[in-house]
Amino acid sequence: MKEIRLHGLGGLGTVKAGEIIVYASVMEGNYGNSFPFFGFEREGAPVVSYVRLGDEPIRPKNQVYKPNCVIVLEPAVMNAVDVYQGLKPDSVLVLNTTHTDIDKFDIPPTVKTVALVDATKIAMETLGRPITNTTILASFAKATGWVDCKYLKDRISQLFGEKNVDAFDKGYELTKVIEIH
Amino acid sequence: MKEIRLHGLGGLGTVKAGEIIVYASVMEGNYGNSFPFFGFEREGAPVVSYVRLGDEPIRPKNQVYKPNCVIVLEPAVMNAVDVYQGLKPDSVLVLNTTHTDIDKFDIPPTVKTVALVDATKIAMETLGRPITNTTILASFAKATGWVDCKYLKDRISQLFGEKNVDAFDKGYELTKVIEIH
Amino acid sequence: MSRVDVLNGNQAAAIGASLARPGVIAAYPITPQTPIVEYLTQFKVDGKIDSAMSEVESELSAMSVLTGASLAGSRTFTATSSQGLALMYEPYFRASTLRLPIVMAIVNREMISPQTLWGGPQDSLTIRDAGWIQIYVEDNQEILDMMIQAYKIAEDKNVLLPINICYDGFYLSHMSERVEIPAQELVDKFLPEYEPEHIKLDPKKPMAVDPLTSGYLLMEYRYRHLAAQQEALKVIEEVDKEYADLIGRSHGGLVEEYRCEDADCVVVTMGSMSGAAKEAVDIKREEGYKIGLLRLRVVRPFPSKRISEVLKGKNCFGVVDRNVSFGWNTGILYQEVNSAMYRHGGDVPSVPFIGGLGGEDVKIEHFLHAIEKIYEGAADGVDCEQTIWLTNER
Amino acid sequence: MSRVDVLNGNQAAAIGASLARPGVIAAYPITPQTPIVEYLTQFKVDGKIDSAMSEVESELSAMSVLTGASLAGSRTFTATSSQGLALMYEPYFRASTLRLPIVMAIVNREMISPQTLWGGPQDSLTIRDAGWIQIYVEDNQEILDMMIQAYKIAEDKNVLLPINICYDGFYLSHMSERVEIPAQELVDKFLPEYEPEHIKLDPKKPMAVDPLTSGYLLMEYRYRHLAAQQEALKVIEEVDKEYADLIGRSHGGLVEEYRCEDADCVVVTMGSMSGAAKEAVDIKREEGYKIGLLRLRVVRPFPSKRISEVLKGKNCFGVVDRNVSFGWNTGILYQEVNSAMYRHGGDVPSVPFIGGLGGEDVKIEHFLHAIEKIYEGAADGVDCEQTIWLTNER
Amino acid sequence: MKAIDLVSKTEELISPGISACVGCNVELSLRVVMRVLGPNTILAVPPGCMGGVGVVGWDMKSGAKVPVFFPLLDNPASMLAGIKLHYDRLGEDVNVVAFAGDGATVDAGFQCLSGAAERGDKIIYICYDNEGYMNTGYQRSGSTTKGAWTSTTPVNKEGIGGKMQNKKDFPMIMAMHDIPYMATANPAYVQDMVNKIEKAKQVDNGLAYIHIFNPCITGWGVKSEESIEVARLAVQSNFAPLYEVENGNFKLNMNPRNPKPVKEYLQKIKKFSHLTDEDIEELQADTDKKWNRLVNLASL
Amino acid sequence: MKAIDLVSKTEELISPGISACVGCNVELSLRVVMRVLGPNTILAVPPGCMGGVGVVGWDMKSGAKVPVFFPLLDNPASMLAGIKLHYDRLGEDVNVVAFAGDGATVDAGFQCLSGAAERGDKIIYICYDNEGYMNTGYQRSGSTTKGAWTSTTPVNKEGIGGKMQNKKDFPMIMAMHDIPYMATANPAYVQDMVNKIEKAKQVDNGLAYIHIFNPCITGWGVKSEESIEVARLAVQSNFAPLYEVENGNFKLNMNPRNPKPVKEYLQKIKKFSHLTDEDIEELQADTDKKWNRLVNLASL
Amino acid sequence: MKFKSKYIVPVGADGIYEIDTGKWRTERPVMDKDKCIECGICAMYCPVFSIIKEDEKYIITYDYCKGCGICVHECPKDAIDMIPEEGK
Amino acid sequence: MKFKSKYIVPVGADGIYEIDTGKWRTERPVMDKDKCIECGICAMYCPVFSIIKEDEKYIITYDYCKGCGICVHECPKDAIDMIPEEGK
Ligand SMILES: Cc1ncc(C[n+]2csc(CCOP(=O)(O)OP(=O)(O)O)c2C)c(N)n1
Ligand SMILES: Cc1ncc(C[n+]2csc(CCOP(=O)(O)OP(=O)(O)O)c2C)c(N)n1
Ligand code: SF4
Ligand code: SF4
Ligand code: SF4
Ligand code: SF4
Repeated sequence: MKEIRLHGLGGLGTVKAGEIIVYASVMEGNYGNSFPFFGFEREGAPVVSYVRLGDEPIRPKNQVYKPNCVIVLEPAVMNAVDVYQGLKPDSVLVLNTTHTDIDKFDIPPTVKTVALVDATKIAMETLGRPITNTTILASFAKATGWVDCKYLKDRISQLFGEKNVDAFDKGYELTKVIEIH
Repeated sequence: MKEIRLHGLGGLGTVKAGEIIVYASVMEGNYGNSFPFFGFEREGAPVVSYVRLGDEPIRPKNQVYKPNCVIVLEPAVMNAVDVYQGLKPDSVLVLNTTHTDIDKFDIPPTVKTVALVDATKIAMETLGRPITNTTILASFAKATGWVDCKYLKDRISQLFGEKNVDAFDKGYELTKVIEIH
Repeated sequence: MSRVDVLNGNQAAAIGASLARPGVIAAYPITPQTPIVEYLTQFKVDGKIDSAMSEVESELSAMSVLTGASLAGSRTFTATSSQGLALMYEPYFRASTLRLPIVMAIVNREMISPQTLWGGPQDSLTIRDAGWIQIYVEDNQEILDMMIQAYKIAEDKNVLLPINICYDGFYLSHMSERVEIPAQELVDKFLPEYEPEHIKLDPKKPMAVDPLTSGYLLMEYRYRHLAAQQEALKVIEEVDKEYADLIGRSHGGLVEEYRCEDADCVVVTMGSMSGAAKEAVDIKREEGYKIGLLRLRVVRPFPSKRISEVLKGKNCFGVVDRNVSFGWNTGILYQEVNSAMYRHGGDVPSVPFIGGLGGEDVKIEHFLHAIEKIYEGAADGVDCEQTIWLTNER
Repeated sequence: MSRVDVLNGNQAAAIGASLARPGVIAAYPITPQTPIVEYLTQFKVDGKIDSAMSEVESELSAMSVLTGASLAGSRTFTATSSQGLALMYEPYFRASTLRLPIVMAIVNREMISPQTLWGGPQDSLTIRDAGWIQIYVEDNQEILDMMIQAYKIAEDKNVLLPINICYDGFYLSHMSERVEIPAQELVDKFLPEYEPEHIKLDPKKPMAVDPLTSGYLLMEYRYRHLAAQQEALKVIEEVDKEYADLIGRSHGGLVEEYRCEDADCVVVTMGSMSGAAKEAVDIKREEGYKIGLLRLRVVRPFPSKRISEVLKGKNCFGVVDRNVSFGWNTGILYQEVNSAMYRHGGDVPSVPFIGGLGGEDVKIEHFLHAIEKIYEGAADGVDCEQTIWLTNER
Repeated sequence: MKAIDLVSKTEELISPGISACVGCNVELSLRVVMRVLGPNTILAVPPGCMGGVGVVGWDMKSGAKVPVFFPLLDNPASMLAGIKLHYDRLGEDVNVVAFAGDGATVDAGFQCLSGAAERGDKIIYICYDNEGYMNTGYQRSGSTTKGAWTSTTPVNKEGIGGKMQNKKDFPMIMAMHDIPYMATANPAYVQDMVNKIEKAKQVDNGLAYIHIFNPCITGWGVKSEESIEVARLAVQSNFAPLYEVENGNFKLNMNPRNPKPVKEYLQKIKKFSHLTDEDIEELQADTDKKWNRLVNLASL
Repeated sequence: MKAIDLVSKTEELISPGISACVGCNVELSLRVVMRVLGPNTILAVPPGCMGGVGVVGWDMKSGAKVPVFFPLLDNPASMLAGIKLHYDRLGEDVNVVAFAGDGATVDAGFQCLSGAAERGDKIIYICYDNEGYMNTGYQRSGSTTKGAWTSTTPVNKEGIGGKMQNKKDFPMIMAMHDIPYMATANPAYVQDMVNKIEKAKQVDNGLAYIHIFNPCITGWGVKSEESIEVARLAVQSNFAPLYEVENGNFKLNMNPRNPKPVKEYLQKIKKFSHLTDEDIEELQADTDKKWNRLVNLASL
Repeated sequence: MKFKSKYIVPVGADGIYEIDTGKWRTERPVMDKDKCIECGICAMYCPVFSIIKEDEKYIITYDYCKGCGICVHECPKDAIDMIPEEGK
Repeated sequence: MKFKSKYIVPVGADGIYEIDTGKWRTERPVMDKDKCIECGICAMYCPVFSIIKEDEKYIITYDYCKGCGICVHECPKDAIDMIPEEGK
């Protein structure tokens, strides 16, 4: 079972992103679940969402405390929240950032793969709005290979239309995947 | 413990009569309880009320099924209801009736004492209304001697005023008590 | 000076409540509770009480007015029955979780449907898990005494919970009997003024009442609420003693035991029918049965330990419920007494009875029959699927 | 054709209900139930369902509209949570005593106060004695399947009772996962139209609904209601089998047993946290503990016999309650499971746990701890006064 | 339909023997209502006098020849809305009607009624306003007239007491709900009542509300034979005017040229016997003010 | 008090940082209300946006400097009545105030409010009418304008849908409760609002009710900077007139000589974007009719 | 349990529940057909619809008449009188 | 149980709960004091009362300003402008 935690801000589609990952997994004949953290604060406050993937039905409905992968949809969140918390050995980190280098980050030793993408820029260029979820899904797919891009794109197109599929494609292309040894 | 059942019609003060008996008993330092039968029909329908008296606290709060005494506040009730039901051996029957003779009645063998009084007439004469409860209480007192007239009259005067005390006195005087041997 | 009078149950409740000098009263009429409201408004216009009174438009509103008044710091009183209780359920639950020592008389009446007016504690028992203290009484003297004790229990600093004094509709509410009314001075001595410290809406000392709360704090408040309920087990007994010392009457605290000590079997009852049950016990005793009676007075907190102490080691017991637990095919009290016995390691066979619903009379004969059945259970064992219904064929 | 999708719990409920083709839907929004109402109104405007819908002004009204519609002969649906459920309590109780097969999803949310939005079945458990059938599910597939089964159970001629399908707010309502949606034709085959014969308001065949009723008749109707609840024990299992035969999924009927057969100790759970509990069981099994899990699915009727069959003969069991019984110092389910054991002559020590109130996460670690405690209880005996709280310190 | 023909040309749908008080004009109103509505009607009678006297029946018998039921005190309009939704969906036309006391209407069941009015539920809601909770023994309601004695607004030996607040102006409140039809009625004006019930029956785009002013002889202390006369005086004094509002347009149905003093009405009623002259003047002034507003609204 | 002096001469009693949406004019209204009422106030904020954004606080902290609490959605007026009874009995003067959404007021809590109004409970009840249940994600309320999209009156791809029924005319309904003071207000008219709050504060013989018309930028689809402008257009078009009723006497506070077409108001709002020309004409006609009635009432 | 009701829910469909309200009368209305102008006003106001029209004439049926006296009071021609009920 | 709350009931009396809403801004209002006539309209309409009066002059305090733009829109003299918030 893979566990994923997504960090975003309200309005970036953080929760939806998690659901799309699960959709892709399920369409491949696998399983998954996803849900937001149920907090109090709204608008403007950091949003967290959880995903579990597996090839058997997923039983726990708890929060994810030890993720195999963390996805950050908005660079600013990293100032407010410890996004690295609990990352498992050999885990994957997917960051929306203007940086192309991992030196700028305090990446914990348990992380094995880092994906960097300037998702905000891509979103602005493709969609005209800084909604980064569809872009960063591509980075996630590229970095982990846990789900099939075809299904991700299917769902993105169903939910948000073709422009977002473009954002996905561009995101996939421009994501830099770095393996840490 | 003495058990009493009162039969009347709505508006005759049947329930209040029971309470007054209890009051008298309690003022003498004894015990008692009384309550109406909790039925559905109202206005015009027969009313039944129960009393228990004793020199120790009364525990049962049930209906009275086997009375030591039955009081009938209105002759018409006798057509509608079997007022004799369950009368215990050596019991007392107090009837509001124009008759002065017990031959007209089908008095069960368990009855030992019968009190007859034309309470309606007395009430009409004294109060101007056919409210028979205060009159018949006198008959009850005279026939049974179970409670002290003084306390009955106290309460009657508190609740209804002096005219009703007159009705009581007249009732007492005109009640004919017949012992059956 | 204390005095003796003949009062019906509703008068006893109204007078008992008045003696506690509530600051705010709000109530809505419903049979068989209505006369309480009428007595209180009469007391008010006659200048006998100085409570603020509100004749609200529904029971939901009655409980809400009291919630507000109690939050502002008043001692409060209301009364209701059946559908009225059901209608106020939302603020009812909240009054307890805000820990407001509101006192409410419940004149127990069967729940509709079927459409009915008559007695039975189904109304309050069904919502016994809403955090209130619930005490069930047997006669009118106990009504009056417990109205006064209720405030003392509810306002105890270790309790601070709302409380119901419950009594059977008609069987007590409309029955008149001898009641001793303690003097106002005595009651004043027994019952100090209410001064809330834990929660209060007051511009002189602003606080937020019930802000949005995270789960882990919620768990703390629940924990404390449960602890307060357990604390009430003690306080109820203490207050009973204190009342007895000052005013001269005790009603037994958590439970009343009647001829239990040497009994080999016990019948468990509650409320006004216990009188008939005691008669039956006496009759059966004379026939040689060593039967005893346990009257449940306090349903919340449930005195499980106390109950198990009485029942442990007996040959059999039976519970006569004037209510049903729809999902258990027994009455509610039977189900709970069993649980108490399990928890406290009893191992006594038990027989469930149901009777007296919708105001049906539970007679001495019913109890005689029940006692027979309990002894049969002791001898032959109990069919654990079967409940015995005590009915009046017509 | 049946199809697979990723749905959150509320979508699953809305789709499940739609597949049953209700005639009348009325609901009022409340977190976390609100999306159900929104999905349904969207289905309606999109022409996917032809139900009559009413956007009422409160939950009291929602249940009242459904009571009317059901009395007229419609199949009906509503959904609510916590305060909404509390506000509709009066007509809620009556819907069952009128034997109306209304189906209502309850998206379980903690009761205020404290002011909260988050999950926990305190809302529905507190009023479990109001005559409804209550079923609690573990995941979104079960939500959808049980919405459909609910109608079949409720409308069974031997049952005719309203039913709640209850699921944890947020943990299920806002969690998305794989759900298989059966084809409409299959559902239509499974679920015939509703044709009430027992009670109906229809000028073509006039009758009085719920005339004023004497106590002895009331007792008859109560007796039949209790019998119908017992009947439901069978029907729930039958319907589960029928559904499995036709649509291919079973959820266990009255309870789900997980690795219980050879277990020496058992942890009892309910609802969405059961998944984490199963993980814990597996972990402990690997460590050599012969632990099993019993998931309660049906709380009303309470399957006491079935439960006792599973637990009898074990060394110890524990019950993890996501709710409290204020007057018992334990959770509600613990109290009831104990009662079941007593009635059916079990004699197994038991440990009460409370956790997850106000939406707190009940983690695998909590269950690992609980299992340890259960084994301690088996070894050293249980302190029957103490409840173990599973908290997340902060 | 002519009122005078009711007795000969319509069918009695209520049990002929119900235990309403001797001379109760609510009983009369209910019989008139049901005779006009006819058998294709589902009747809701919430807890209150009419339910209490047997209109819904007893044990296994019904008190009416139409489907009849007890809604809760607090939910008549919602239950009716549900029934109507069912029949509307099936395309079947049925009168779905509440006959409810002022307690059920103005107090405990108002929210449901207000909601149904706003949503346009196609029900007929008739309130019999006897100004109090009679079934439980005459307690005050929101609709009780200011000053009146009731068992929860008692009057002490010094004559002090009675209801402190104004009578809720419920017909006007309902009129402001923008329902297609709102009318007041009175048992002394049977023809007017018949007309209004017939109109309510025709409404097919929302809720029809009729408010009947029904002096309660028992609770108020009125002689049974004066039951109708007292009701009539309330209209003749403008205390309880007869008017209707169709699609927002106000119309007076009775415009007494020389209205009688309110005092004439009050004097017939025991519950007002403790009122002082000032009290009566105040009630007169209120009556005049409301009447003026009504005339003004009817002038639009 | 001059509106312009609010900022300099009054104290802020609400937490400066609450998570209301960017540009929310309800937040503005609440701050104005509390600045005028001052610290001797007990504030009830029922479930709804203002409660949700933190005005009652979080965990062990308060969202206001005055005593503040959550009543239930359905009982604000009754809880306030209880509080006021307590302080009145002690002879202490305190403003006891609800700041409640239209859902709490017009729908779920109406019965309690109507009861308190009838009984003359001396509370101040302020409704912020954002025409829907915003806290739960913008569902319809009784106060939603006819035709509006909401999440429970959705519009399908063909443009069909939206609320089917009229907006409940709540200010008028409250006016007909004969309370001593009823007024409408609007965040674009702060001075008028200040005056009305001051009047409400003075009322000592019953309930004072103020109905504030508050366009919800998030739910309705309004640009945040146009928050006030849209509110103003509602007044300028007579769609949401400013008036008050003191002891039964109606008075217009704003009588636009050339009212703008309602269309100008509607066009700024996304929830109306699917409306046809006929829909808009109907809303215009309704507006005109209601306005005429109001003018008429104010002429008395 | 022995069942008295044939229904499983509280419904009333075994005919009409009636109270013999005629028995309540202490006085009875008597019509003087000489004075009566057949206007029907008494019938319109009788709360129990106890006055019926037969062969174009109004007659009082006493089955349910409670003896309220409204017909007497409302009759414009004083054509009805109350007389004491026999045996009361 | 270890208690975090010092209260036995849910009350909030540990100071004021505040959100740092200033952080929400993506644009910030800037006042051109040359154009400003000190009418105070912006201050009156600011939903967070973030514009205050100091020494007879209106100034924008940014602590809680959410950047809604109402002040800009309502200013009769166009004296306020929105500019992008730094770092966003
Ligand atoms: C929730 C609830 N509260 C109280 C009652 C008790 N109750 C029954 S009838 C009634 C009075 C009804 O008054 P109204 O509607 O005016 O009818 P009336 O009795 O005057 O005919 C009341 C309060 C009830 N049935 N339900
Ligand atoms: C009895 C009950 N039902 C439902 C809810 C859920 N609920 C919370 S806030 C809200 C909407 C309130 O709407 P409104 O009063 O208009 O305030 P707004 O959210 O628009 O500010 C609802 C339905 C509740 N709290 N209580
Ligand atoms: S109490 Fe009044 S309304 Fe009720 S039946 Fe008697 S007269 Fe009619
Ligand atoms: S949703 Fe609307 S009313 Fe609620 S805070 Fe946002 S703008 Fe204000
Ligand atoms: S006395 Fe009354 S009931 Fe009898 S006929 Fe006349 S009006 Fe009818
Ligand atoms: S942008 Fe908005 S919040 Fe900021 S100062 Fe201007 S009006 Fe106030």
